Amino acid sequence: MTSVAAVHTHDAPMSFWRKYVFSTDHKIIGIQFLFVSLFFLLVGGLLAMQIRWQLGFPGQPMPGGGILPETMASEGILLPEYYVQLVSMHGTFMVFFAIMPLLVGVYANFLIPLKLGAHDMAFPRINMASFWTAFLAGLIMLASLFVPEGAIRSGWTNYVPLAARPDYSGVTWGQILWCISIVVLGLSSVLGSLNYITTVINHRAPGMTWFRMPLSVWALFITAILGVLALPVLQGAAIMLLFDQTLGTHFFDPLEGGQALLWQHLFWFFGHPEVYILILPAMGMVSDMIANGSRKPIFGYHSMVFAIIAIGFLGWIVWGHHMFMSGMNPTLGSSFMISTLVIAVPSAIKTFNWMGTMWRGNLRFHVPMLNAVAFVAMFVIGGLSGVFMAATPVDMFIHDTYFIVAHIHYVLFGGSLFALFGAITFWYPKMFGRMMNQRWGKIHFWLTFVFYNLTFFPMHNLGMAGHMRRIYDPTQYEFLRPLQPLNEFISISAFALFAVQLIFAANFLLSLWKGEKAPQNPWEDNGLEWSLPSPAPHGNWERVPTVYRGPYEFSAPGTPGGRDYLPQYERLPTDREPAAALAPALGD
Amino acid sequence: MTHAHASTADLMRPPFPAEPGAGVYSNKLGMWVFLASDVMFFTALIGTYIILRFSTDLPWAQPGAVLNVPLTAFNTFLLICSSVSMVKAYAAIADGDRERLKFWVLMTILGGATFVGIQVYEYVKLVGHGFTPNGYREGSELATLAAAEPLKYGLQTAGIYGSTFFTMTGFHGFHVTCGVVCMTWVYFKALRGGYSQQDYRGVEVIGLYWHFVDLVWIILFTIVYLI
Amino acid sequence: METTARKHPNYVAIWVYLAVLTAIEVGVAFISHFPKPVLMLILVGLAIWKALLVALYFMHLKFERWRLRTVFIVPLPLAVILVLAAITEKLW
Amino acid sequence: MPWSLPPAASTFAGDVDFMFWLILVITGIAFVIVEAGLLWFVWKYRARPGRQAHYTHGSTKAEVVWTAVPAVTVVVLGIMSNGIWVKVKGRNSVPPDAMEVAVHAKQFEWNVTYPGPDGTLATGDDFTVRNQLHLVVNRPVKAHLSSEDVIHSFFIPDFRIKQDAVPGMQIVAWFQPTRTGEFELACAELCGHGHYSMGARVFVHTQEDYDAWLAERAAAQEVTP
Ligand code: HEA
Ligand code: HEA
Ligand code: CUA
Ligand SMILES: [Cu+2]
Repeated sequence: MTSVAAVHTHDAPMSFWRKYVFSTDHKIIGIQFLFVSLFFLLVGGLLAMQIRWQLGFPGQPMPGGGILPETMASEGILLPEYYVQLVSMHGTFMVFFAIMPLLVGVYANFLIPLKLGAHDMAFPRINMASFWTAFLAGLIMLASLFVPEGAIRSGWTNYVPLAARPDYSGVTWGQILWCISIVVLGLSSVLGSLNYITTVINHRAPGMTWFRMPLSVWALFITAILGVLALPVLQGAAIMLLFDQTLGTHFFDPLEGGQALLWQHLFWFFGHPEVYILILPAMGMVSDMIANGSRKPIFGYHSMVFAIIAIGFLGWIVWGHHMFMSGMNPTLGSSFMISTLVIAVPSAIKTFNWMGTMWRGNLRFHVPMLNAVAFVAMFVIGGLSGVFMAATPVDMFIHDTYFIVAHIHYVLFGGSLFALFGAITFWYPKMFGRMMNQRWGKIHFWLTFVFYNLTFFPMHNLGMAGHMRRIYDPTQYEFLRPLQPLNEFISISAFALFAVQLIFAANFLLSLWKGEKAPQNPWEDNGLEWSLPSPAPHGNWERVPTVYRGPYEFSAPGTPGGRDYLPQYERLPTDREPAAALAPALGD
Repeated sequence: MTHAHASTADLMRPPFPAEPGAGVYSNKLGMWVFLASDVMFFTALIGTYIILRFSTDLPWAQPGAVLNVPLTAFNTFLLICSSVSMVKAYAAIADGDRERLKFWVLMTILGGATFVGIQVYEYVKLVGHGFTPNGYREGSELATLAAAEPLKYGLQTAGIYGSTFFTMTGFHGFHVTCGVVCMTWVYFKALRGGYSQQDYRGVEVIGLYWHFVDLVWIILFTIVYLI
Repeated sequence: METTARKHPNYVAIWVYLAVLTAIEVGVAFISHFPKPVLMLILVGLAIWKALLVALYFMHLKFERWRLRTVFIVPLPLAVILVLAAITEKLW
Repeated sequence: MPWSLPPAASTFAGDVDFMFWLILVITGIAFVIVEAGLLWFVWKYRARPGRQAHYTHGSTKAEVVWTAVPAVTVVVLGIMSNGIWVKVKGRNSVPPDAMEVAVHAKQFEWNVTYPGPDGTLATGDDFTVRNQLHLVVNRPVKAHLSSEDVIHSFFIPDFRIKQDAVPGMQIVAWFQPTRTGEFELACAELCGHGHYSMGARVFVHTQEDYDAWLAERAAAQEVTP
C-alpha cells in the first residue's frame, strides 16, 4: 500500500520563492490561505472584543483604548462612529476573509486533489492567482480601517442609500475600498471555484466514481458551484455601489429613479448562497470526521449527497427571508417563507444521518471528533433558531434583534468554526508532517465549548426582549436597561472565549516545530490522501492511485489484518480494476 | 492555462487516466464554467436595468432619441462578423490549416478592435451631447432638447438611463477589450506555430469566450437600443 | 466533437442568417407600428433567436453532450428568478 | 421577566407570541431529540476494548421517517404563519376605521404628522410632532411610513410591529394598541452612527385624553417641519 506513495521525483529543486511563495502546488496554496485567513480570524476577533466592551460597559473607557486616535475613541471611550465601523468590519472580515477562505480557500485546495487522486488542480497557475487576488483583497479591506473617516459604517450588508451616500454615512474612502476589495475577492473566488469544479469533474482517479467521492469533496464541489454563480452577482452590485459613490450614477438613489431595495435583492441573492458556502464544506468535513471517529460508514451516504445538492439548490430561492420587513411585496414574503422553511428538511436529513452514523459505533474522541460532534450539536441550535425567523410573523418581532445575532453565531461559530477547529487538527499532519497536541486540543475544545455557549446563548434572550442589533449603547432605551447585566455577562464570557482561542493559536503555531512527527495515516482513515507520506510531497503521487471502494468502509467484516478501516486505494483480491485504470497509462 | 502535467496523449481529450467527467478537456470545461459565472455577472447588470426600467411608470427615452442606432447596428454587424471569422479560424486549425488560422484570427482581432473603437467614439459623442452616467448634463444640448420634449427623451428617468447604459455597455466593452488582448496573444502563438490539428485548445477556448461576448451584445443591442 | 475529420456546419450561411435577423430587428423597431408590448415580444424573440444561433453553432453547443450544455444552462433560470422576484416591487 | 418577550400590547401581538411559543415547542422537541440523542450515543457507544462498530450503510425506513416528519411540520408551520402574516401585512389588511398618521423618519428622528381635528391627513389643520406618537387605545392605527434619507425601521416591541421606512417608497403599517400607557418606539435598521439613539415615545390614550391632547395641540398649531 505504501507502493502507491513513492515520493515524487520529477520536480526539479525549486527556489524558496517558487516553492513557498509563488507556488502553484495546491497544498502550498492551501497552507498560504490557512495562515492568511487565520490572521483575519484574529482581526475579526479583536474587533469583536471591542464591540463587546462597548456593549457590556457603555460609556466606560476601554482598557488600552487610549491608544485609539480621536476619530475612534475619546480618551478610551469608543465613539458611535467607530462602533458601527467595528460591527461592519467584524462581519466583513469574519465572513469574507476568515471563514470563507478557511473553508474554501484552504480545504477545497488542499483536499480536492488529494482526495480525488489528482496530481494537482486542473489549472495550477489560475489557482495561484486565486490566492494572490484574495490576499490583495484582504490587504485592501484591512487598509480601509486606516483611511480618513475609517471603514464602512453600514454593516457588512451595506444597505443603501446609507452606503451609497457619503453625506449620510460619513464615509467615502472606506466605502470605495470595501467595494474594490469585494470585486477583487469575487474574482479570486471565481478563479478558485472554476478550478475546483473542473478538477472534480475531470481529474478523478480511476475508480473514483461520483458516488465514491468523500462527502467533503461533494460539499466542496457544490460550494464551488454556489461560489461561481453567486459572487459575480455581488461583484456587479459592488461595482454599481462604487459607481454611485464615484461616478455619480443613480442605481440606488431613490430621488433619481434608483431603488433602495434593488441593492438588498442583489446582495441577498448572493448573500444566502454565501451563507451556505459558509456551512456546506463544514458539513462535508464533519461527515468525514464523524465517520472516522465512529469507525462506521456514513449513515445514508446517498441521501447525504442529495441533501447537499438540495440545500445548494434551495439556497437560491430563499434570499427574500432577509427582507421580510423591508417593504417587499408581502405575497413574495409568503413564498420566501415557505421555501425557507423547506430547507429544514435536507438539513434534518443531514443532522439525523450524522446521529445515525454515531449510533452503535465505536466512538473515538480524538480532537477532530469532539469538534465534529460539537458542530452537530451547535449547528442544530442555529438552524432551529433559523426556523423562528423564517416564520414571517415571528420575524416581524425578532428581525434585526440579537436573536439574529445569536443565529449568526450559532451557525457560523458553532457550525463553521467548530468544524474548522476539527478539520485543522485532522489534516494538520498531512499539511505539516506533525501532529497538533491532542491534550491542549481537548482543553481548547472544552473551554471554547463552554465559553462559546455562555457568550452566544443569552443573545437569544436579548433578542426575545427586543434588543436591536448594531446599536452602540443599549442603555439609551428604557426597555433595554434591565438587560444590561446580561450584556455584561456576555461580554465577560466573550473575553474569556477570545482568551481560550489563544490556546489554539499557540498549539497551532508551536506544533509546527514541536509537534510529534506524524505517521502516514494517524487517524486510520480511508481517504486517498493517507496513502501519501506526511507531509504530502509536491505533485502528490508518482502515479495516481486506483480507487476500489467508497471512502467510509470502516469496520467492514472481513477486513484483512484485523483492522477496522479499509482504505479506498487498497486492492483486495476480490476487487476488479476500474475501466479507466485498465486502459494503457499514457505519460505520467 | 497549460496543464500541470501536460503529458497526457491527446490534449484535446479529457485528462487521462481518470474517471470519465464532462467528456471534454479541462481548459474547455473551465472556460464554460467561467462563462456560466459571467452570465451571473451580466445578470446583475442587465437585471438591474430591466428592474429599474420596467418597475417605474415614468416615461423612458424613446429608442433612437438619444443613442445612435444606425452606428450601433453596424457595430453589431461588425461583432457578428468577428464571431464568424473566429469560428472560421477554429475550423481552419481543426482541419490543420495554420495559414488560414492566422488570417482569420487577425480578422477577428481587427473586428473586435474596431468595435471597441467605434464604441469609444460613440461614448465621446454621447458625452458631448450631454448624455452622462448621471443623466443629461446641465445646459447641454440634450438637456435643452429633453426640456422641450420630456416624453421623447424620458426626462425623469434620464438618471438611471445613463447609469445603466454606460455600466452595461461599458462592461461589455471591457469584455471585448480583454478578448482582443487574449486574441492577440493567441495570434502571436499562432505565428510561432503554437497550434496544430492535435492541439488547438487555445483557439477553441478563446473562441468560446469571444462568441459569448458576442451573444451578450446581441441581447444588449436589442434591450438597450431597440426597446 | 474532437474528431479531426469533422465536417463543419456552413458558418457563412449562419452569418447571413444573423445579419438578416439584425436587419429585421432594426426594421421592426423603427418602421413597423406594432403596439409596444407586441413589439417588445417580437424584438426579444428575435434576440433570443440570434443568441441561440450563436450558442448552438459558433459555440458548437449543438454538437456537445448534455453534460456540458447543462454547465451553461444552469445559471439561466437563476437569472430569471432574480429579475422576476425583484420586479414585483412594482406591485406595491 | 426582562429576558423574555415584553408584555403584549396590541391586537395581533398575541398571535405573534403564540406563533413564537409554538415554534419554540416544536423546535424544542427537535432540539431535545438531537442533543439528548447525541449525549446518549456519546456515552453508550464510546470506544471500549473489544467493542466492534456495527457495520451498516443506513436504513431507508428510518430516513423516510426523519425526512417526512420535519417536512410535514414545516409545511404546517408555514401555513399557520402565513395566516397571521396576511392578517398583519397583507395588502388590504388595514381596518377601514383606522386612524391615520404619517410617520416620516430621518437621521435620527421620527416626525409624526397627525390628521388634526378634521381627522384626515394632508389637510390644512395637520400638525407634526417630533419623536412623539400619540394614539387611542383599541383604535387601529394606519401609519404611512416614509423616509427622508436612508432606510429606518419602525419598531414598537410591545406591539410586535416592525416595518422598514424606505426612501422612495410609501409603506403602510397598521396595528391596534390594546393598553393605555407609555411605550417605546425604536429604530431597528442601522441608519448611521446615530442609529442607537433614534428612539421615540408612544403614548396610548383613552379617547377623551386623546381628544384633549389634540385640541390643545391644534390650538397651539405648533408645526415642526
Ligand atoms: C452558515 C451560515 C448560515 C446557515 C447555515 C443558516 C441557515 C438558516 N438560516 Fe440564516 N443567517 C445567517 C447565516 C446562516 N443561516 C446569517 C449570517 C444571517 C444574518 C445576516 C445579516 O442580516 O447580517 C442569517 C439570517 C437569517 C434570516 C434573516 C433574519 C432576519 O434578518 O430577520 C433568516 C430568516 O428566515 C434565516 C433563516 C435560516 C434558516 C431557515 C436556515 C436553515 O438552513 C437551517 C436549517 C437547519 C435546521 C432547521 C436544523 C436541523 C433540522 C432538524 C433538527 C430537524 C427538525 C427541525 C424542524 C422540524 C423545524 N437566517
Ligand atoms: C464566522 C463568523 C463570525 C465569528 C467567528 C464571530 C465571532 C464573534 N462575534 Fe460576530 N458577527 C458576525 C460573524 C461572526 N462573529 C457577523 C456576520 C455579524 C453581523 C455584522 C453586522 O451586523 O453587520 C456579527 C455581529 C456580531 C455582534 C453584533 C454587533 C451588533 O449588532 O451591534 C456581536 C456582539 O456581540 C458579535 C460578537 C462576536 C464575538 C464575541 C465573537 C467571538 O466568537 C470572537 C472570538 C474570537 C475568535 C473566534 C478569534 C480567535 C482567533 C483565532 C482562533 C486565530 C488563531 C490565530 C493563529 C493560529 C495565527 N458579532
Ligand atoms: Cu434610524 Cu436606525
Ligand atoms: Cu439567508
